Amino acid sequence: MPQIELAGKIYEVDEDGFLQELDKWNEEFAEAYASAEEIEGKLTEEHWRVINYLRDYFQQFGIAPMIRKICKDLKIDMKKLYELFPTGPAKGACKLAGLSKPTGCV
Amino acid sequence: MPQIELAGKIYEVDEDGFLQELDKWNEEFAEAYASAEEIEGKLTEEHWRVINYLRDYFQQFGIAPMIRKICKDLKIDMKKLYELFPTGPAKGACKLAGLSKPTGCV
Amino acid sequence: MERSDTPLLDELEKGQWPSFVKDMKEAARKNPMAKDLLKQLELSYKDKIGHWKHGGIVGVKGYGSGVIGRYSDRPDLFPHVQAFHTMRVNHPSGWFYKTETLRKLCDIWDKHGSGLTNMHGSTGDAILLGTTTEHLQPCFNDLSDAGFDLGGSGSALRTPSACVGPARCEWACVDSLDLCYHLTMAYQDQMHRPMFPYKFKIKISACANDCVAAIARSDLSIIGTWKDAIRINADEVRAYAENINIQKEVCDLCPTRCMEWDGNKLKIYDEDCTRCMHCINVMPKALRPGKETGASILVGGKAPIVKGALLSWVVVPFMKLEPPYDELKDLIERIQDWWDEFGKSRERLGELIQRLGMRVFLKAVGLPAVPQMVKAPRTNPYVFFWPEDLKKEEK
Amino acid sequence: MERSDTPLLDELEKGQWPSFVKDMKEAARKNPMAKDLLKQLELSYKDKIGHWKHGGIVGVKGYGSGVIGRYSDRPDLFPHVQAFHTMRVNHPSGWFYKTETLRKLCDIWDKHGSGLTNMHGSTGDAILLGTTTEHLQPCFNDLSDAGFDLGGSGSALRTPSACVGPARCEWACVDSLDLCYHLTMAYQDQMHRPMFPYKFKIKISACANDCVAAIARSDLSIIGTWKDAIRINADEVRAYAENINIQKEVCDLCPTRCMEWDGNKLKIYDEDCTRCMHCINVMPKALRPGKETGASILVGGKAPIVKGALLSWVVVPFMKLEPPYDELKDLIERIQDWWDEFGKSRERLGELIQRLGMRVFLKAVGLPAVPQMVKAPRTNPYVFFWPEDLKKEEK
Amino acid sequence: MAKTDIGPPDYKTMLPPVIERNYGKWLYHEILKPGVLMHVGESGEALYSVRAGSPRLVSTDHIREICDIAEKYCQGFLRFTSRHNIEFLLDDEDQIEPLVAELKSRGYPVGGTGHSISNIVHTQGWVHCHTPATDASGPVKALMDEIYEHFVESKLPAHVRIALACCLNMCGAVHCSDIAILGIHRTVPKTDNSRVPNVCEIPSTIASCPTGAIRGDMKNKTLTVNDEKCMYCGNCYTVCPAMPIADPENDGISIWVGGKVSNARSKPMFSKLAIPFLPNNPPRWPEVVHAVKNIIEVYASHAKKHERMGEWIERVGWERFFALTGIPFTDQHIDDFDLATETFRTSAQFKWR
Amino acid sequence: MAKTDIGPPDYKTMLPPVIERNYGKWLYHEILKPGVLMHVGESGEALYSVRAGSPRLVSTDHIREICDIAEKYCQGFLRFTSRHNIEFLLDDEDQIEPLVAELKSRGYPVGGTGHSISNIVHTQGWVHCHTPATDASGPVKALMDEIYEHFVESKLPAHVRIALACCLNMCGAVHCSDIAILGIHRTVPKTDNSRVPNVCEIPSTIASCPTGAIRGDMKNKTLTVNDEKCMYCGNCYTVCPAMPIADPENDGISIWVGGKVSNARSKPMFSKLAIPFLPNNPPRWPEVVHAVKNIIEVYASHAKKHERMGEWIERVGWERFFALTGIPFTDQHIDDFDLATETFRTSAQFKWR
Ligand code: SRM
Ligand code: SRM
Ligand code: SRM
Ligand code: SRM
Ligand code: SF4
Ligand code: SF4
Ligand code: SF4
Ligand code: SF4
Ligand code: SF4
Ligand code: SF4
Ligand code: SF4
Ligand code: SF4
Repeated sequence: MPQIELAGKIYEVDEDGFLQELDKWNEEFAEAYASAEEIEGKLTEEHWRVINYLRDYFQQFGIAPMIRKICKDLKIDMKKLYELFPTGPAKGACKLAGLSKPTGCV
Repeated sequence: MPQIELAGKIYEVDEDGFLQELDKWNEEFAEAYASAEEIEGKLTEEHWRVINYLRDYFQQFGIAPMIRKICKDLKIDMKKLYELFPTGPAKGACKLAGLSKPTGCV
Repeated sequence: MERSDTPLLDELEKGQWPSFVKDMKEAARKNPMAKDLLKQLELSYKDKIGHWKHGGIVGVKGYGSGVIGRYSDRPDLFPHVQAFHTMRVNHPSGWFYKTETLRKLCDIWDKHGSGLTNMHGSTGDAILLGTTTEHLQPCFNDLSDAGFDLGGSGSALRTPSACVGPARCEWACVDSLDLCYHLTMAYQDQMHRPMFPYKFKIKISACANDCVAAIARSDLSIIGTWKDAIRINADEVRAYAENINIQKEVCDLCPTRCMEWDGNKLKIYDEDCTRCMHCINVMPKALRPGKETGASILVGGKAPIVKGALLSWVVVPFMKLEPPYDELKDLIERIQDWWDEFGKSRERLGELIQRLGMRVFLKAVGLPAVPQMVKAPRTNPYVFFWPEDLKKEEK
Repeated sequence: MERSDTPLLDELEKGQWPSFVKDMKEAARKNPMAKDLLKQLELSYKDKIGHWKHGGIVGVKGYGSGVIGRYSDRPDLFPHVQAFHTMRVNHPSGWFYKTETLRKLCDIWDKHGSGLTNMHGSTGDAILLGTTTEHLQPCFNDLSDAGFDLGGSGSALRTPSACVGPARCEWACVDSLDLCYHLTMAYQDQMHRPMFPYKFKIKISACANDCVAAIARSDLSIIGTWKDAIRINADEVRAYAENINIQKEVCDLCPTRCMEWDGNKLKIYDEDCTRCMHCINVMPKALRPGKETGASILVGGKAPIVKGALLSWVVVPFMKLEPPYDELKDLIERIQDWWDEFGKSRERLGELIQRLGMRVFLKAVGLPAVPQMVKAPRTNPYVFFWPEDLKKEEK
Repeated sequence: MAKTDIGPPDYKTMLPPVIERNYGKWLYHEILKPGVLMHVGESGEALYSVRAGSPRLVSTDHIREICDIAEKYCQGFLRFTSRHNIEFLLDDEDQIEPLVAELKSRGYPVGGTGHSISNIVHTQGWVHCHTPATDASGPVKALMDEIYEHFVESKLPAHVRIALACCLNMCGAVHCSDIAILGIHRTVPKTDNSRVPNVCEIPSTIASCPTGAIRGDMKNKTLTVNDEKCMYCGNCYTVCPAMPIADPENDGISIWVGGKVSNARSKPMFSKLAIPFLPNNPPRWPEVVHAVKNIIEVYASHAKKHERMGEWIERVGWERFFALTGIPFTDQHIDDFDLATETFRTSAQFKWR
Repeated sequence: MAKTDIGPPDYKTMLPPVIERNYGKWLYHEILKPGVLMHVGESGEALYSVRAGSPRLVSTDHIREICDIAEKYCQGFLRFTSRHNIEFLLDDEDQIEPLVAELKSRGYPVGGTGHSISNIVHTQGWVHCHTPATDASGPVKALMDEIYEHFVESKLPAHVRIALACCLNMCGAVHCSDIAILGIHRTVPKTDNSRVPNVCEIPSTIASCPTGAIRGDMKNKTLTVNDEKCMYCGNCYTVCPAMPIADPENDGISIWVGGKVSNARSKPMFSKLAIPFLPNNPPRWPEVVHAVKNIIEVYASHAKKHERMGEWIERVGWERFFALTGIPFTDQHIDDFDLATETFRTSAQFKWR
């Protein structure tokens, strides 16, 4: 299993960089991974809104939310979402949020 | 609603004699009703085995058991059942046991 | 003229078709139950709603079925129908009667009941319509003495019925009447003492015209057929040709188009014939079913409640049917055992097969899968394999 | 002779049909990825099992789709296919190419990928088979510079496709190519940024022959048809009669039997014609579709997973289809909105309609119920009434 | 005590001698005229059956009248048919005409054979059942009066079998009739949760609902219907008296067409919805009578010989059926139960009308 | 940065001049010989298309070779078909023969038109996908070698469309093919509950199972498959990597027949199960090739002209199909999924064989 070192810590990830031990997730992980997902600079409050939403949703329902739901609940549109996470919500946002790799719909 | 007096107590029953307030059921009710259901003499231990089984089952599952189940669980056959309750399990036994009027299968 | 109590129903005495209102009035003249029934029905016509209470469980000693309990919801207005139970009297196979038998039934019913009947109910019983709880046992006693017995009701075997068959029909491929009688007698217990998950109906039509609608309304439908060739009387074919257009009315309507008519001779490719009966129906003098006769057995037919209506499904394409019908009875019992074991309360056989799968049913009752069982093989790839189908590997 | 590394695959170089193994070897000669792919495939042939890991989510900036991630489960043996992602390149409508365009594609792929492709994938994309994660963005940049874009993947609109239509086919009732291009351009966002409950496919066949199998594999299937009469060239009919048996090959195979041929003149009862195309197919010189053309819109087609395969269902019997296709786009958007609102994750449009009922769907998207939508009306009596259907009584 | 389980009278004791002699050896039959069948045996002997219509709901006196007639002409032998007609069984050809004459004079229609409309199979309705959405005998009588000619004559393209059921239980083979008349409710049952605990089995009631519209609370012994999911079948009422569903203003009748049972030519078919709702309008249900007559007339003038209602519709298409009868097509015609998708049009083949 | 959302190249820029001129104004076509189509416009101009077979999995060099040919004969214009064949587009009739000759000499089969077997639509298999139960390109190549004559000649009763999908996802229109070849698993997925919590969405996995065979425990983050209810579709693996299903010994191929897509004559139809299982036997899958050839041969010798596989089977009956092909009928042929009852025989009409 590949490993990745971020901000001095070692994480087990899969080939796509998705965390393989979800309980190891922490904010530094997200912060440190951001640049790999084409996010320039530090994560903003808006990034965190999305990330926290994703984590809450995942904790509550065991799945990643559908895109429409993210946009509705957070009152942002797709364009904005891709501005925040240029590699898209499924790849970028979920990865940073430490969700299991989506096979569904995000 | 018709009423019936058995062993000195008054019970609400429907036209078929089924108890309309199931919580009013008691052993005297069964005993007193037996003759109306063509049972000669007092209820025997075997009668009570069936009645108690029906009541337990009803309390647990909210329905009367299917005949096959009665026979299997109590290890008696249909003939025996009709000997005990000449008007049949649905009419005779359930009525005495104070179950709601079966619409299903007994 | 006296003002009628039943102005609405009176309207139904008019017209050419025989009127049930006339019969009700006839009975009402001498029977108070019939009179109150008439009046209650008038009220229903006025209110556009039925006036019977829900359900009713009444019966006769030793039986769990045969009587349908019924109570008026306006006993205040119609005291004579406060209790008004129906007795289902098992009919003689094929609904054949001698008048003396019928008269006995009438006399008993005038003595104990409303004097109104249905000849017959749609399951096939002679329906004695309306009596009180007190009269049930005495009425039954009289019926029994006169040689009658009750039919089925509740979660029991229901009164089997059969088309007129060999008694009058030249196309009968099985003795529907004898078989019906035989099964009725063999299964008295199942009929009178409900013990199944739900009702179970058997109907027998001696050919594919299905004159008792077996396929549509019986859990076990027996439909006569034959294995060999249609018998052709060439002269009679030519005689028909004088009056009908054989090409258009017969050949072109054959579902498998397996007939050829050259204006003189009719050729049937019997291996393609699906024995639909059409050609025989149109030319009964010229064509007859083959000689190697028997029946197809179908299961699962029923009305819509709960999971939707079902037409019966072929499970045995061909079975010879001769007394004592052991093969058939064996099968019936295997089927009922399985259903009884796995069926939920109020689940018909067809619904159980629907729920557990035909393959599970076939295995349980020991019938081999054959293409005749399906219109077409499955389209979805959700195929189960029995463990024994798989190559066993060392793990 | 050297012992081959790929004895099993070598067997597939034999025979007359062009061999994919030859192509793989060709590519393998100059490309290490192709070489490892070949070797890994040989291992699969030996082991009878695939050697790719599950899934993979990779992509290019700004897009959520267009790339299928893939990783070898034996990177130890085949390091060059450790990552081996597929890029789906949106094809030009109708799969028309100038060679210069194709050559550009080849050059880009030789630069960035394995040199292997599928021309085309079964949704219709040009599939560039296998590259590394690092190459994805540069490859996309080169593609974009050369005028290409990616197709759909994931829970997005998938690359629409269309039959050759008016470009070459005399039967085209709508401009399938233009419509396909138009929709593709209009819905770039839906294609590249997945936001639906699941995939959504659009396919367009310009007549009922359905040469892109639209009805079987698209959520929205557009099938050309006409409203007026088949155009008959009587002379050409007679010319065909020299070579074919018009009665047998044409009239008798017409599904509605709405044609009459008297050996000289062909009469079509167009009001009975269901525009199946058969007669036109057999006699293309003699018969042509009518002039009042448009398309039927069908929805719901899909492969078996999860609830079983579906063929699309007619929801608009006839729609004129001319640029800018506003009526159609309006409908598509209403449909997608409804689906997006009520669909569960991984629930295709057809499955949602199945779950909530056609009547709910029709009401939501504002389409009137017409008999063309069904093979036959319902048989079960489980009929809902909208509140507005009921007479309102005072309570 | 009365003997039990003796079974019905043995049919063999009920057969006229000519049947006993030719039992299983009939050769062919002819319909001599509407209502009169001749069956000829291999022996050359003939049996004549004269079929008379019956309201089915008959009094004992009515039965005695039938007996009188049978004794006068048929040595006391008769039978009933699977559609509740009466058949007088004769072996003497000369008795046919006098019998037919007497039947007619007493008001018995003679017919129902061949390409006619035979008796309407029906059920109890307000006369005896507890779940009806309409009456049975009444609409049947009103309709038979109007289509009487089709019973006593035989001038339709093929048999037309009509059946009526007063509720969705569909006692009878209503669901496979050329024309089915079906009583339906249209409003949700009104649950009386004060009675539920004493008179209803909660799990059985939940299980009774085809669409899963009922939720139950075993603790508090209550039942709740999700109005949106309820299609008023009334099955919950069958098992739970505390859920009455009858509603005088909204109950009524639906019309179904194109079913059949026989295997002749086409396979057995279910009837399909033609008219979702017609009002209950006793005593003569004019809307129902009119609607059924219209369907019969359109069928009679368009179908080919031997073509049953459903076979005709299948040939010309449902689009055409609705166009010809003028019946409006609605979203209620489109199935939305379990197998609904099987009825959706999965092809570009259809007619414009 | 690269431009996004530019869409595909405009097809209008890809059309040869003869098409530009006659776009939407074609009059009729003729199949000059297998693989060679002539389309004539209202203008009188003709377009010739020469169709060549392709393995679909092609190298860039292969594409360049095609380009070379197209430049030599077709001014650089060509297209691919919806079944992945290559079509060379000419306006000069004289170039047909030289082109065909060159194609043949380079090993390109010319054909696939009219009543032939065109290219087999297929999928990735072991070449690129993660869920295959068999390879795709391999069986296709092995089979096309054996039925090559039916591509280059046009001697069948009608079109025969064959498709292959390597798993139940059925990429392609496999489910509506005259003959469908489908990779199937036959054993239950092996759940690795140590990975489930980190790599699987439990609710999605449960929802993915068509037969409801999967139970999930949200607390402990585990999944359990009820073996009895699992029919090995592999959909759970698609959403949950911790449920691998591939099984070298038990994976294999099933054969389906009688589907079609066109509306010509009969309506579109699904393919139906013919052979539940044949082993994976690389590199040439002899059992599969043999089975498909047998079906083609029986069809070819029994069907009438213009009759597609499914139309022929519908006419003669599935009883006859099984009898003629010698394929054993098993309980697996009988549907047991959601709409199963619609496939059961609800009539007494059938053949003995
Ligand atoms: C009397 C009769 C109608 C008639 O007027 O002819 C009848 C009357 C009733 N039927 Fe029936 N059924 C009658 C033949 C049928 C048939 C036809 C047949 O047997 O050929 C069917 C359709 C076939 C079938 O069984 O599928 C039929 C399908 C039902 C159903 C549907 C449920 C099911 O799927 O089984 C019910 C509801 C129930 O069982 O709870 C039902 C229930 C009833 C009840 C008992 C009402 C109830 O919910 O408890 C009716 C009693 C009416 C009364 O008060 O007199 N009845 N019932 C028929 C029996 C007479 C006889 O014994 O000859
Ligand atoms: C590449 C392609 C097959 C091919 O070799 O041509 C393909 C390949 C895959 N398909 Fe497909 N599908 C491809 C056309 C189809 C089609 C045909 C079509 O689009 O016309 C279908 C049937 C039509 C339909 O959508 O219903 C199809 C139905 C599926 C399904 C079935 C689930 C469903 O939507 O009902 C899945 C499973 C899924 O989505 O999880 C699937 C999933 C997949 C995945 C992504 C595997 C997976 O489970 O994640 C495959 C990736 C293979 C790989 O690694 O390269 N693929 N897939 C086709 C796309 C190429 C292209 O873009 O041109
Ligand atoms: C008497 C009866 C059987 C019984 O045991 O009671 C009977 C008797 C005959 N039927 Fe029937 N059928 C009888 C109910 C049925 C039914 C059941 C029903 O209607 O509920 C059917 C199935 C109806 C359906 O498909 O929906 C039925 C479908 C047939 C057919 C096929 C008709 C068709 O073309 O679909 C024939 C053949 C024919 O008439 O050409 C037939 C033919 C016959 C023959 C000619 C058989 C014979 O050779 O004796 C009998 C006289 C027919 C006539 O009336 O013209 N019988 N027949 C039933 C009379 C009912 C009545 O009073 O009208
Ligand atoms: C080139 C192509 C369209 C495209 O955009 O690529 C095409 C082109 C033509 N099709 Fe097609 N069809 C094409 C795929 C299809 C498909 C889809 C498929 O096979 O996946 C179908 C539906 C197949 C099915 O029903 O399963 C299809 C069903 C037809 C039919 C109806 C056949 C039938 O009788 O069922 C015709 C009419 C005919 O050939 O008589 C037809 C006729 C034609 C005509 C004659 C139309 C015309 O006038 O130009 C074209 C030449 C046919 C030939 O090959 O003999 N085309 N045609 C496709 C060639 C595929 C290939 O390489 O073989
Ligand atoms: S089902 Fe057949 S055998 Fe029985 S009466 Fe009808 S036509 Fe005669
Ligand atoms: S019985 Fe039916 S299938 Fe057989 S030959 Fe006669 S019409 Fe044809
Ligand atoms: S679908 Fe019709 S219009 Fe399109 S290519 Fe095929 S035959 Fe021509
Ligand atoms: S298009 Fe089809 S339905 Fe119309 S006339 Fe031609 S063959 Fe008949
Ligand atoms: S159809 Fe319904 S209402 Fe009529 S008798 Fe049967 S159960 Fe009663
Ligand atoms: S009436 Fe029928 S649908 Fe409505 S709640 Fe009762 S059982 Fe369910
Ligand atoms: S059919 Fe299955 S295995 Fe084959 S490419 Fe599609 S998803 Fe992959
Ligand atoms: S393989 Fe298919 S049937 Fe089996 S558990 Fe997984 S999803 Fe369910």
